[in-house]
Amino acid sequence: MGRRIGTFVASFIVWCLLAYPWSEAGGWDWQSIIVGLGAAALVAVILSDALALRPAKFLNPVRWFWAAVYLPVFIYYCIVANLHVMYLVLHPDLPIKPGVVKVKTRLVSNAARTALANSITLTPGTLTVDVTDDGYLYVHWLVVESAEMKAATEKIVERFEGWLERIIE
Amino acid sequence: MKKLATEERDGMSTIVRTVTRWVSAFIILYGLYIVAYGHLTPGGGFPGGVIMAGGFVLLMLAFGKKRLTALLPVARASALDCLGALGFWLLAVAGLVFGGGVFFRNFLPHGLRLRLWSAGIIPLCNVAIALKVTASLVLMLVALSVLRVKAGGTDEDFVSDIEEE
Amino acid sequence: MDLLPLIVAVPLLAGFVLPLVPKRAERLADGLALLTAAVLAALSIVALRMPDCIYAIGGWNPPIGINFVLDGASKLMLLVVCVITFVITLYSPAYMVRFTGKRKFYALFFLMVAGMNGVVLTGDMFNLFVFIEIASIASYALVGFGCQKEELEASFRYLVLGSVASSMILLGIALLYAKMGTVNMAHLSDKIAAAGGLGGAGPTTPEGKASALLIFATVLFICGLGLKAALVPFHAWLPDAHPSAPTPISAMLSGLLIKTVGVYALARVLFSVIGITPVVSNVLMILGALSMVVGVFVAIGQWDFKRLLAYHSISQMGYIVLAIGLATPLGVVAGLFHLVNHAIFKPLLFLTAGSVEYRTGTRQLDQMGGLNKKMPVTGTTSFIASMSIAGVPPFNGFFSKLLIIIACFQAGRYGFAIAAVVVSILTLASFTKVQKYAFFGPLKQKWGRITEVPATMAAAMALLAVLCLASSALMLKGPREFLLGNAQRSLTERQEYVERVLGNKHAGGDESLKSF
Amino acid sequence: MVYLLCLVLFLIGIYGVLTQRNLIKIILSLAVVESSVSLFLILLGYRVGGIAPIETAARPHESFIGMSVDPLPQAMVLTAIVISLGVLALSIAIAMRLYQRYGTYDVTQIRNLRG
Repeated sequence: MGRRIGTFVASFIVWCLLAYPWSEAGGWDWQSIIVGLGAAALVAVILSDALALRPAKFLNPVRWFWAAVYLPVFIYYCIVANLHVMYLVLHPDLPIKPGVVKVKTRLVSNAARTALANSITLTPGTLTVDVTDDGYLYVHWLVVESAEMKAATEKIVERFEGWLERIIE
Repeated sequence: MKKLATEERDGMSTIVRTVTRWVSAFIILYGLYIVAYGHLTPGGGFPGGVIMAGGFVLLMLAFGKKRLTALLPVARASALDCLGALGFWLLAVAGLVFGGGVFFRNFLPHGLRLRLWSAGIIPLCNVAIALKVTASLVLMLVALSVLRVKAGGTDEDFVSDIEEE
Repeated sequence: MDLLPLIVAVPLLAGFVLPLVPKRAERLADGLALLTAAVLAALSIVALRMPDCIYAIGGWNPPIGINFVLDGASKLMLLVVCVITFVITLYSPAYMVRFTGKRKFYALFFLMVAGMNGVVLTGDMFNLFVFIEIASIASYALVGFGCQKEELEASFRYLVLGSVASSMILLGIALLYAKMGTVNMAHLSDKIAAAGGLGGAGPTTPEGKASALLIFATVLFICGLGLKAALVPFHAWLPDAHPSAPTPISAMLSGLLIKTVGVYALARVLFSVIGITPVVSNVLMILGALSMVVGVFVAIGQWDFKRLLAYHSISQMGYIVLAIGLATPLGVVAGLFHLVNHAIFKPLLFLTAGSVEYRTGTRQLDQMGGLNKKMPVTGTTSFIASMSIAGVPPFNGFFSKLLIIIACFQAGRYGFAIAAVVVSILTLASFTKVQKYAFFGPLKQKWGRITEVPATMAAAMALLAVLCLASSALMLKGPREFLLGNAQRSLTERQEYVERVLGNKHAGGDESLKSF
Repeated sequence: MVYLLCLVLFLIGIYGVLTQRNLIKIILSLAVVESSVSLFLILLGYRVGGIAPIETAARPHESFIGMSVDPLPQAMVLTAIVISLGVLALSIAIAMRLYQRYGTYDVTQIRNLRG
């Protein structure tokens, strides 16, 4: 039931963003809101566990706080990685050493692993190729600094892992 | 990828599944929006229906066919398909009955310009078309993509999947 | 007036409702199908008695909205389509028991009928295309309905050629829209006439290229609709597709589909919209004569019963197109007469072939023999139909062929007239072979235990055989004037068509519509 | 000129239908033919610098009636696309069934019927 309510609420918010029922003709467009409630209910009925397996997590303000902190951190990593890739591209020798490394994550939930994989992919230079069910990630790395799993995990995974654990896990 | 093939489940990896779970609701919602606002903005029954069918097909690709048929059994999709067409037909004939004997007459009050409730029967037509398009596209893609065709196979391995009525 | 859209709406309803019938209740599906077909036949007879009129769908008047036009030609075609559909529906339930998914068969069947009725009624070029496609897609699926090797192959070939044809038709419509800025048939006709038509005989226009584009569009229509009608250079799909389909569908395809989406649409576009010129007329006649001759020559050598009939369809379509291509009043009357007759005897022949296949399981003529003794109704009706198609006097085929030959002589086309006579003799030879091998002669040992087909199938065949004789009455002046004469006038009198649809306010079209 | 390119596309599609041996490639050629016609039809309605014929609160329909692109071909193209979608789906289904029966997609080996 919690999942359904979560889906319903999220769908309704998205509907309001799509249809902006407050801007037409000055006031509130009640027709749109009523149809939106119906549509969100329909989506919630069709897809019971659409959004999150445990939507109650969304109600925890601590998680929101860490998410707000994580965003600038992630952007910082992203910019650093961008500059690094730029350096590699502009370097006359093109000092790249591409390869796929296997790393381990201690994150358990699917959502957290997905967020981790996406964070790794969004950072230039690293790209998640696959995730296995027992917590291993295959990452394509532009400059393989260490093919050994533990060292690679330190380099790639651990800078995100702690944050994501607090946010999603 | 080798790992994936040996796994005992159909569908794709964790990432695809999780992301699918995050977005599929919004895809279907967006389809509903396109249908509902079809008479005011670009869109309508067909594009909205295609988007919704896309949401269902994404579910099928990520989670496997069982998930989709649990959500929308083939027989029910087939019935919805007919019901959508029937609804459109009824709207057309309703013009004959209520609209002074003119087929497809827009007999409902037209409402205020640019509001959701306007344009008479056209939003209702859009809903009927969307139902038809969604159901038939889902059916079509289930039939085309999930069945495994064996060269020289018998009828049974082909038909068994779609004809579970 | 109010009943006109129902002629399209009722089969559509059947197409949507029949798949909803539970699988266990196939009897119910049969009953509903028969009921629908009966309602349609009744509607077509009611439509016959209505005055000529137009029907604006949704209340939008002609140049803007889609409209249905009921005139002589559409009345005639509606009558033919709906009555023959009823008879074939009567035949279907017993025949189709050996296929699975009878409800789906009916659904597709009635979608096809809806498409054909729409083609006959519509007064809008794009709508014409849509209805052609509805009928065609349903027929592609129906040809492959059995899902055996040959059926699928025929269906695929038919689908590929059919969709290329559809694309050509759509391209032609797009060209007309590009030049004239409208897709309403009457409005188009009016504008084309004002622009000088195909030959450029009228007042010269500022746009000198009008006729070049128009010629291109006409060629596209002749190719596209000729492909749908299986005229000879474009006939390759027909001998595969028609025999492969289940028998009721063979009968529908040969008897009705190639006529409505092929010949009728071609005649409507060329006569009512573009306007016929001597060149187009010659092209039609040559295509017709070619189909006539090639069809019958290939047919003679066939041993597969249904395949032989399919080649004869090409040949008989040739007669119809030849006669209509004459573009003289008598020619068009003769062509329409032959069209009606062919729509009666060709389904009958296919149904008898299906009955033979139903009991013996073979379509090869040389394996049959003496079936008259075991299947008297099938044998007799088949004999009547064979004599009709071969043009033997008391039956309807004789009169229409006679009219065609007279019309050819009257127009001074002696060569075509002689060809028609020769083809008729060859047809007789071919059907003598059919009768001799299949129904006469000694009964073969292995057919000792077969019996006559179920009563409904026999009834359908008997009904068509009666129609074969009854339609000879169209030769009499009264019925001929009522059915064929009106139809001919509504096709050839282009100005009347325009005035009927646009009212008297035409003359160049509205300025507001020219803005694009 | 652009219209001629549509015609070229049309002819390329026809060429593909006639010469290809693989069922799937024939179907793709068919799709090219259908798309070329749709493209032609949609180009007919285009006008240079035209705006979308959509009415909003800020732009009532009176204000763009002479400057918008022609919406009629758009409606027709949408219908044509739906139709070609149906044809495409049906053709792929038939091709799958043919593969099941014959074990090949090569038309030269699918030749039980005499032409």
